[in-house]
Amino acid sequence: MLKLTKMLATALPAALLSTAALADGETIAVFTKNQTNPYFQTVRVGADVAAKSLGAKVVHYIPTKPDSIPEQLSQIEDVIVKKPSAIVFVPVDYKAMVPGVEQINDAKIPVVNVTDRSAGGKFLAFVGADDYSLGLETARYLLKTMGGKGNVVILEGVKGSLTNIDRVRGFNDAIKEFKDVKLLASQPGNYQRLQGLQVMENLMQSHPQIDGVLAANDAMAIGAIEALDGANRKAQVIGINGTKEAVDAIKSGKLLASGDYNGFVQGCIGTMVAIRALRNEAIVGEVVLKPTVVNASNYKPYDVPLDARTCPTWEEAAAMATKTPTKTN
Amino acid sequence: MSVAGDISTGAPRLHLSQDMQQLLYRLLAAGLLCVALSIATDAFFTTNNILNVLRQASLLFFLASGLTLVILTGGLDLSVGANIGLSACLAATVIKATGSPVLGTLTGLTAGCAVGICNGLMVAKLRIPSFIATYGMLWVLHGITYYYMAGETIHGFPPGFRQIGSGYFLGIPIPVYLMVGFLVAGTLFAQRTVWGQQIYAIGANPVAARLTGIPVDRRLILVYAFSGAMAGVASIVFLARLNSAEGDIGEAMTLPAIAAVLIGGASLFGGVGSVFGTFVGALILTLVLNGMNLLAVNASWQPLVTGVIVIFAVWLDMVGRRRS
Amino acid sequence: MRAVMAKTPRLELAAPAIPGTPLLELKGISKTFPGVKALDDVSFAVWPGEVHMLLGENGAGKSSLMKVLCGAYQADAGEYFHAGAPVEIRSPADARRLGIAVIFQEFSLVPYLDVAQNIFLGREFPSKIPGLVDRRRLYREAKAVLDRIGLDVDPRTKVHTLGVAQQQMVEIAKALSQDARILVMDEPTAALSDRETERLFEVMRQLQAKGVAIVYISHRMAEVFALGDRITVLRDGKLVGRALPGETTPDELVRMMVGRNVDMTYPRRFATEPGEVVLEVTGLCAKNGIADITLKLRAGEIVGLCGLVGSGRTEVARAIFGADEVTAGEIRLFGKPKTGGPDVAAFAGVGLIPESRKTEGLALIRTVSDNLAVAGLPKLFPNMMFSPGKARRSAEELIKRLRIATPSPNQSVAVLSGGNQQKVVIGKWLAAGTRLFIFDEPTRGIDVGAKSEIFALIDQLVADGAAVLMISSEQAEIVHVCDRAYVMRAKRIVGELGRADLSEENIVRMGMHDE
Amino acid sequence: MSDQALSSAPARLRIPAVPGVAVALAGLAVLFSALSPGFLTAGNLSNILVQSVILLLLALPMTLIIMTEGLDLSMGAVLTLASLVLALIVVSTQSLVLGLAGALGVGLAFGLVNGWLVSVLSIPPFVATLGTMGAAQGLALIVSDGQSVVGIPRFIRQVYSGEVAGIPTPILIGAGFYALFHVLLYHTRFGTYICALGGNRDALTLAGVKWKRLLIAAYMLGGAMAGVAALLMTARMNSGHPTAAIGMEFDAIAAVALGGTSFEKGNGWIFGTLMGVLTVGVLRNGLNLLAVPSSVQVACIGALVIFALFLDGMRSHKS
Repeated sequence: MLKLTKMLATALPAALLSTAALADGETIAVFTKNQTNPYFQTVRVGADVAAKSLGAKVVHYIPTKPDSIPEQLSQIEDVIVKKPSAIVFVPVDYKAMVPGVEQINDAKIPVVNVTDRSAGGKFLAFVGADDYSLGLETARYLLKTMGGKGNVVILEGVKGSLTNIDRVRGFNDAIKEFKDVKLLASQPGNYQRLQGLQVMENLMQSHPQIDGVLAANDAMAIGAIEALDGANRKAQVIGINGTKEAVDAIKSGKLLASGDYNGFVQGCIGTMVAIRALRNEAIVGEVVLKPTVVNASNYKPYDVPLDARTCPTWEEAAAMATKTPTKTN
Repeated sequence: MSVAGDISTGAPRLHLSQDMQQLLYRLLAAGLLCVALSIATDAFFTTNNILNVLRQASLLFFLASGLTLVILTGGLDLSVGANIGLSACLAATVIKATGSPVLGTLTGLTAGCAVGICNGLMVAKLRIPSFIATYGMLWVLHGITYYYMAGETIHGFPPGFRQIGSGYFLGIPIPVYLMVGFLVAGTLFAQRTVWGQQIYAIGANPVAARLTGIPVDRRLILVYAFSGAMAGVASIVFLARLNSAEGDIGEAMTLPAIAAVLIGGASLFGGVGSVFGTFVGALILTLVLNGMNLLAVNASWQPLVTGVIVIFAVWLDMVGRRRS
Repeated sequence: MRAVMAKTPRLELAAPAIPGTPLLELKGISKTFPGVKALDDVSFAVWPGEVHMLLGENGAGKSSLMKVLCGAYQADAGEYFHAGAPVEIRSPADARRLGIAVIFQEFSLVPYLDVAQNIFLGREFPSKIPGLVDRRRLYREAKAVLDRIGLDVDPRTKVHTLGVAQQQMVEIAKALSQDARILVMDEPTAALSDRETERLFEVMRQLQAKGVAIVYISHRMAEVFALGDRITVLRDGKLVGRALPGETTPDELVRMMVGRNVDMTYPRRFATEPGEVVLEVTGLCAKNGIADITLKLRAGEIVGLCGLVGSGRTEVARAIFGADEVTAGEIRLFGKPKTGGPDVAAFAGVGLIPESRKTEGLALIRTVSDNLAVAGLPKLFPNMMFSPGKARRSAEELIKRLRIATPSPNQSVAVLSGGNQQKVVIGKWLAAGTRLFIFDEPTRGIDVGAKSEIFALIDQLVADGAAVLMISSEQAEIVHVCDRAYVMRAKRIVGELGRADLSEENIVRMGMHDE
Repeated sequence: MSDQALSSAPARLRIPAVPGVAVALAGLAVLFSALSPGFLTAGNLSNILVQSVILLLLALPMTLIIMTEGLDLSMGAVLTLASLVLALIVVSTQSLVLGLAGALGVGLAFGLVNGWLVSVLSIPPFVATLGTMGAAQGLALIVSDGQSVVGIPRFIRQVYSGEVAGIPTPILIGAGFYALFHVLLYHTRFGTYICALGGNRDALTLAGVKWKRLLIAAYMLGGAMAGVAALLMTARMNSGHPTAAIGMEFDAIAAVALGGTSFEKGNGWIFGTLMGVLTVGVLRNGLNLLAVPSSVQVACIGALVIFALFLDGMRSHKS
């Protein structure tokens, strides 16, 4: 019971503030997939920083159950009731969320698509990274370091998620480029640390020699590293997302590299586009961030606490543009 | 008069020798699994893999062993997984802040235990059905943890501390020693202490237990506190193994933990079950997972296989029960 | 009709006693369960309009025979004849078709269905709209049945809100509603107050007049002779005798049931001089309704607590034991004031032997030794370490001392007879070193043989310096066993009767509601 | 206890005393109307109702199953599987009827297995349905190979987004099934027997009722409703997704318990379940309107469940 009161105590003032805030400036509703994956935190912080710099207000909507499709749909319906100025949208599932996007369109609320490219609906713009080339580049970097030969395993993410499909496709294509590299197994770790660790442990039982590990995200990569350490075995490991712990692991030489998905910048640009559109300023139609492989040589800029980072200027952002805006009204 | 002959309303708790028979039936299930796996892949029956399985089973066992006591009283604790999450995050924070693993460990255990006591109070004093009380607690804990962690992770702990999870002693992983320790302690507590006996009595008939002068409320609070504390233990080993803490660790462990207890032959109606049975249950579940990885079973099939094996194991147990 | 029957010789077996074929006749019924021969070649017949008393100790086969009658069990061997014609009874439905209705002792009621739904469970009236139940008719018919037995409750009342006696009456209504030709009753008056009992007997007489045959199981000799037209006695699953009330005596029947001579006199020697005050209750009021209870109990005394069912006796016991919350007044145990729950009372040396053994006294799914040890755990194992060996030894000792009939201490307590289960409940308190025993209806559902054993046991307890507070609805027990008795009415103590003026008449007069 | 029982005053039904769920629902409604202008609008209210329908469709049969002292943990997974099967069939055949038939088939099949495991093999419901839950999840991944199924024809969409006489179809469907279950529970033999299954099985046996079949029927009803819910879910997402409804069974159980149905003795209340579902719906909607941080929402849901049950506990403890 105490907890109840405590919760409400923290919740209601916050709520009242946020409703009050609706009065002045634009309110941007930012949808992300879950509260648990650090990646989406970087997106959220990016959005916050950008909005602050432009004097707008951000409200975050996150399913209470991680990646819950029905819940994000409900949240969209609820948000439409509140009519925010604009929406920055990371679909929990790029196909299943299309009806939600269409509802947003029907409600005439401008919306920017971030991270996962929605399979349908009208958007001001798409801001994301190309998972495929990200996977490809990072994998290449690993395989080159391995001298183009050896045994590797893949730790897949959540089956059916767009990010996972493309990243793993990238991994496999990279492996095909090196004929002396042997793919021993490709098992699912569902982007989970513990599963990454346990799957790796089990794989090590059946495969005495593993030289490289390609993990579809950093959490699994770190998990795999722990597994290797536990068994006193060495292998080069790569992850994806360029999260803080990945950067630390790179510093300490445990992790070879992490493909930078750069959620922070995605959050920034997504929000900037939304706000600029509201203010009838020029926007871009699509920004697909170039893949950067964070490694021992270039990790410095990523080794900064999130909220201390700064968004790119609009000019820099516009320079990354890969498409001009598709007119929506 | 059980004209209906409804077995599901808790088969009679059988005395030791027959309890042994029960264990044999459960061990048989585990044995079958091992044999099948060793035939299927030669990677299975190796010292390394056995130790590997044992270590993976330990986490589940820590969680399930505490849960066993709760289920013995006819209750249920759905909050253990969420409890791990919170305890781990708090412990991690303390370790980072103070640099002292001891303090951190204490924090983890205390946090876990505190949550358990809350559950106990809700069940014993507020008379909320344990299923709901702990289900509500699960959400509350997730809420607090997410709010507190804000999607961040805390990682990088002192090597000394890491030993708890990833260290070896005489070639055997530390967690395995811990598991054996808690297995013995738990069995002794349940079978060889007055409190343990009273817990069985409460599960068998709470009303009679109260009218026999057993302080039912206090014992209930005790078992939920234990369950919470074991979640604390699990969270510490978890941290030490994964070297990092997130909000959602352990989320996926609640149902497997319950499954382990039930496969171990406990009855949700209370008064029936044993810590050793739970150990076997945890072992079976882990073996299934390990086997599926070794055989590189397609991810899609893994839940299906697990489900079928859970049902089969329990059915085998029921058959054994009806036999004796 | 009586006249005719009176001519029939005693213990004659096959031939019909009266002109006309029996309404229902069972020949050579046998039923075996793993290990037990529940019924062994039992033949049994009822004629229209008679009350047929079925006697036997618990486990003698009465309930098995009942279940065979109502189709809950299928006999392994034997034939059935209904009005002379051979029939099959394979399921409850068959039995119902033959007009057989049974009133079980353990209630066959569903707590969260209402009275009407319970009465017509399985026989709901279809309404015009296919698939639905005609609720209006349901409640109409239910009301009619309730009126017939004079039970004044709304048929829409959920059964779990009714008292035990009312539930018993609903059970009876359920059976009556089937317009049974043959009505089987298992100790129907066990939970009834005197007035309700009278009402029931009235209904039975009406049915008799209508030619309904009633098979009546009872442990109360008074009832046997007051109601019975004919008596059949079972022992160990065998038919041991038939008799006519007019031509036999209680002692003879008891001998048949038990198979040996049992003296039915209560073995009580009032030798012991009352010792120091063990329990002193002053102005006790409790949440459960009792008010201003004041009583005193000395070591070596047996004090009765009597009054009508519902007068608040059980509540007093529970309040003293700490099971129900006390709101005012003081309880002094062994000279020291006592507050707190049952755990405190138990540790202080108070033991409650509740009326409903199965639900409140024992853990049925556990073994005899588990149940014997559970109360004494803190006393037996002061260092909190439990030793199965020691528990087993103390259990074996108690089993010997109390002569509990069980194959082994590891036997599940559920399979024991009522008497032996009662002994286990007493035994668990002995193990706890209890010095004040509170018995609530100690002989309810216990057969004659065991009764005197229980009383001998109680006497032994006081002889050893314990104090006993005894609740009983059987005034005879109170009168014969107790040194003193408090009489209750409407949740209060209305008087105390000393040895001198302790008589059934006084108890009834004092306890009677004045309306 | 005879003395006590007898002395217990004339019949008290459990409905009159205000149940916790009603208090919670009313309280939340007032709170949110006061705090959020958007809450008390026709649009938002129908919005809440529409969102609650799918959960209601699961909670209704769950109430009956819990009344038999059972539990069905497989519902969420079965819903998911049924949704995928429906999607696959509809995409290939363009026929709503076939699709729905497929979904119902899946539901009934799993219901049958659950019921069989519980009543015939007498495996505790918790374990039995925990196992089938895994099975359904697995099959969902297998049939879909972990991919979403898209290309659902428009007319399926209409099931969720359509309107009849200005009322959204989901609300009508929900109302229809609520009425159906009300009748089923209170006006048919089946309903009576469901209550008896949890309350006193021996009573049924003695009344000559074949209760094992009824138990199986109860679980099959649960499966069938999961099939119906699958149609709405698919229409809502305009696709089938292998993780769409994972964990929804616990929401359903919580809603049922929130509504005051107990896990013992067949003590259930269908209207309570409706209120339970709505309470959860109102809470989530209100917190979203107030833009309460997700983490706090999570905690609120938990606190609410405990709070309502706490009130019930107090009430039943008094009487």
